[in-house]
Amino acid sequence: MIYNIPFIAVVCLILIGLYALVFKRNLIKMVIGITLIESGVNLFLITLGYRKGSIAPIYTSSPGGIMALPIPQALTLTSIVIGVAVLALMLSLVIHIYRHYGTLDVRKVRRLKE
Amino acid sequence: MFTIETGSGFWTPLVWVIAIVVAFLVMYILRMFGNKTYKKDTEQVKSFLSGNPEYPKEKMHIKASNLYWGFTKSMEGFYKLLCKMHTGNASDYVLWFVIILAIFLLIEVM
Amino acid sequence: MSKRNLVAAVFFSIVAVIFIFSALLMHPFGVLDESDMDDYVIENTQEETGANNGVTSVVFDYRGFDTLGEATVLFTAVAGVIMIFRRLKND
Amino acid sequence: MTEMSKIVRTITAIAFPFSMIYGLYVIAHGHLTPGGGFQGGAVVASACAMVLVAFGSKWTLDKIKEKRLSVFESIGAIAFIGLAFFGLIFGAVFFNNFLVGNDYLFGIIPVVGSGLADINTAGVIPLMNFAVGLKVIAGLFAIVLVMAYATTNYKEGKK
Amino acid sequence: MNIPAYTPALIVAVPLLGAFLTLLISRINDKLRNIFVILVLGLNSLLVGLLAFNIFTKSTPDSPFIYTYIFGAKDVTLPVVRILFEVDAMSIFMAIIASILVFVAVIYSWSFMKENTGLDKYYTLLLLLTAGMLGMMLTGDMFNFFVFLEITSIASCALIAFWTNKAESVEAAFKYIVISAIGALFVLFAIALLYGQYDALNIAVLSNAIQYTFLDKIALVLLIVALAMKAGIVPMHMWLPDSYGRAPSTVTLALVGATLASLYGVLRVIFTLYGNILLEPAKFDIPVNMFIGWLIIPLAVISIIVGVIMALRQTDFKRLIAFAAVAEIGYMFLAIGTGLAAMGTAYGRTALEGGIFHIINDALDVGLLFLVAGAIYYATKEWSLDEMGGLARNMKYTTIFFIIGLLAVAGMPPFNGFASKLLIYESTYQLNPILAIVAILCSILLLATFVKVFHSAFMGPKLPKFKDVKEVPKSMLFAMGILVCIIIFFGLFPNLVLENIVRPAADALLSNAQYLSMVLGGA
Repeated sequence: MIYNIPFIAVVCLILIGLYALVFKRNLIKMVIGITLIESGVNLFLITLGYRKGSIAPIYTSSPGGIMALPIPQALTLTSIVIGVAVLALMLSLVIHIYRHYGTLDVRKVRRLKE
Repeated sequence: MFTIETGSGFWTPLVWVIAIVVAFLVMYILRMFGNKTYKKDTEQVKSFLSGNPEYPKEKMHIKASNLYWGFTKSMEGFYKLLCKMHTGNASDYVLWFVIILAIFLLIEVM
Repeated sequence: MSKRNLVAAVFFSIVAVIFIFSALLMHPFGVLDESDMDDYVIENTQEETGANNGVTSVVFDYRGFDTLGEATVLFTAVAGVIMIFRRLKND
Repeated sequence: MTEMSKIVRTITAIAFPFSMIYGLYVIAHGHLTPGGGFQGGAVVASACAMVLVAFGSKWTLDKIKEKRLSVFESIGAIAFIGLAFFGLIFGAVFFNNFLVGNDYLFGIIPVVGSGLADINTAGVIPLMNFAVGLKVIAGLFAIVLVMAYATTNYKEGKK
Repeated sequence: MNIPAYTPALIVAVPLLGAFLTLLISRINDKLRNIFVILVLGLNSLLVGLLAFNIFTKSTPDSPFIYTYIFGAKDVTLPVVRILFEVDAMSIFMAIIASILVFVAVIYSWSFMKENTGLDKYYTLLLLLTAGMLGMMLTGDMFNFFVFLEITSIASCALIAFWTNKAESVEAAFKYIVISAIGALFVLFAIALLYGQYDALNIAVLSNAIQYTFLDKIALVLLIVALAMKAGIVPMHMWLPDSYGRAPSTVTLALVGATLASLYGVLRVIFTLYGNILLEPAKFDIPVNMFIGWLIIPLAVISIIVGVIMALRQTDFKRLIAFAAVAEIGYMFLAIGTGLAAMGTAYGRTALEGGIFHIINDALDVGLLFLVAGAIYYATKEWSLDEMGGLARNMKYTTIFFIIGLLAVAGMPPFNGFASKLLIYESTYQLNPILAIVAILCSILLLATFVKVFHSAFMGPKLPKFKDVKEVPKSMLFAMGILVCIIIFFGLFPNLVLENIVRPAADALLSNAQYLSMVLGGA
């Protein structure tokens, strides 16, 4: 039970992100919510790859011993770069929305409805 | 090549094509019985609205939003509900995702 | 609290409870159930790819196609951002 | 983005080469130490972003245009996918590490416990690291540059 | 006929390389760039066709043929570390749809997008979108699937915002990116849940190992809900009319492909990844397939109803078609749900076949309608139906194409939409008559909707402001003509298509055991 604290932290990060997306009205805060979910998922991948007492999976001058799993780290790397790409695109869209609408309130950015 | 067996029936486009051809033939035959005294660009062609002046052409065209007025009027309650649902608010979109996720998770877990 | 927020809070808490419950059911942190695939990588990274760094060997060799996709994502984002801020004809 | 004070600019000018070198080191030693093309590229790109913040977007855009960066990025991407195609040509499989096992270029297979000096290892991985590094530097810097320039222009237009 | 083993890799790599080169080539000449893009996509379509021919001829109902390709090594190692492409009849079926749609879109955009700036980026993103869609369809690795999902959504988001001077376009793009980022992140979360338990990412290996524990259930729900949201099922469909309605028509055509790729993801998750559980319910005390099937069916029925009813009151041409597309998605999900709930019976199989057949029909019909909407916009610079009228007098070919698309999408008999809808009606009737009745009624309402469009846009007197409207350029007519020819062909020879393309795809989905042995057997 106590060993599962990292997983609970992951779930909490994801839930905070979802909370920001559902309840917050500022577009920037929604973007932050998405990045929080993304950090949660990345942290989840990393925690999956940990073994008790392990070292980094690198053989250069390695002291020897069991190694942490390399694949989750590689997946996290990929996922981080994807997150950066999504973030860049979202922020540039937010800039454009501010130019057109003059506001960042999500309740006012809704010319497309019904 | 043409026929689909659906398990409890079948469907052949060929039959439909033949039916269309026959229908066109019938139409053509009926058209041949038409009035041969038709002349273009005479009084004959003008529409007669009980002596009232004819409206300009653009006004005679029924707009898209006025079509099916009766249908939309009779379904007004339903439409009100649907329009309320389509708020256009981005965080409502996420909320719908959360709702469906919650329902699915509840049913699946139980 | 508006009606919308009330509904949102109810469903949000359902999701939250189920997620936290599933986090408790995960295997204990640091004690793995299975690690065949990763052990294979750790054992063979030096002979098969010649790289000392296990993570890099996964990124560029074992799962190199993912990295191509990742590079493509970045490329897409750059193209998209430059396109969004491009100069339009009328201004 | 407008120019910052002289203190910031001076410190940036001093710190910029060091962070640049560090990033290039991370790229070059990607197959030996933690890091690689993406991480090193991100370090170099943030060094460039630091210059952008300190000297303003106009000054930076005079030095380098985003079109040129975009070309560099294309070249990096083509180099990366080209290495994958070389794997198809020389090793019969897409993404094959065809350089591993030869004795001259990046082909040496290291032994356990070898040190930092074994840079001549790992086959195509270092080359891919360079390609990805070039791509990431150009890409991230282009994003930051374009966004900074677009926001400055807008403000000035409104005044 | 034998093709090189690396064809699946080339199918994804060629558009990628083309995209990277397009930016360089467009610095030379604009016309050269257009020709280059068309050549790249033509080559790609050729490769897809060759691979499809190979797979469809080699697979028999008992043993579907699966084409595997390993990246980076010659043989599969156990445990499977490397990324595998696993191309079966279903994947290549979807790849055919995607390549047809994008090819048509590129030919159409030659004249349609001519007056815009930033076309080099536009073509680059279109090629990247193609690569993303094809990658999603061909890959056999869950994480790779996620990466291509992200490529698809980022590229399509940037393309939706192509007309940045219009506020609505940017707004639609923002909504789309929020929705797709969340969908993709939850997909990744589910993948991580599976990875944490079984230490595998390959679909076949995971499918072999899955025990249907509590965490597996959560992962299944996350995958289905996230991918169904990206496929646009009600009530998570609201992003779809926004983004379809405000993107350029060519982009909308590609977006239809991207949406269907997410639908393919749902199919793959249900029938292959969880195939061990859902296809063989006898193993468990609870009939899991009934559970999932009856979870999907209500949403599908709501999709059909809401899509059609909302389409009826729209006055924006493309938004109307987008709501009709929501209804069509509902038909597909209805077929999938029926096939799942009635697993093992003859009509469950018929439902699945009808659903798969409907995927290609929907892509062609809805795509054609979007192109017609684009043609009208090109000629009149007008989206709103209220402002249109009497266009049939000026645009004869477009009118004929629209009539064909209208009849096809509403499921009128001589065209292709009817054949697949008939399969869906008959099979759902055997599951529950109410479902079939709702489906038929909504199909009639769909016809009424498009008759409204036909009346208000094409019929009526010639409006003075459209006096100078001319027929659209030949390249646009040619692009629409391709789709019309395929629609008429599918309508006249439904059985040919059903026997040769659709049935192998359904076989490939349903024979999970063979999938595993074909992929892992060589190891």
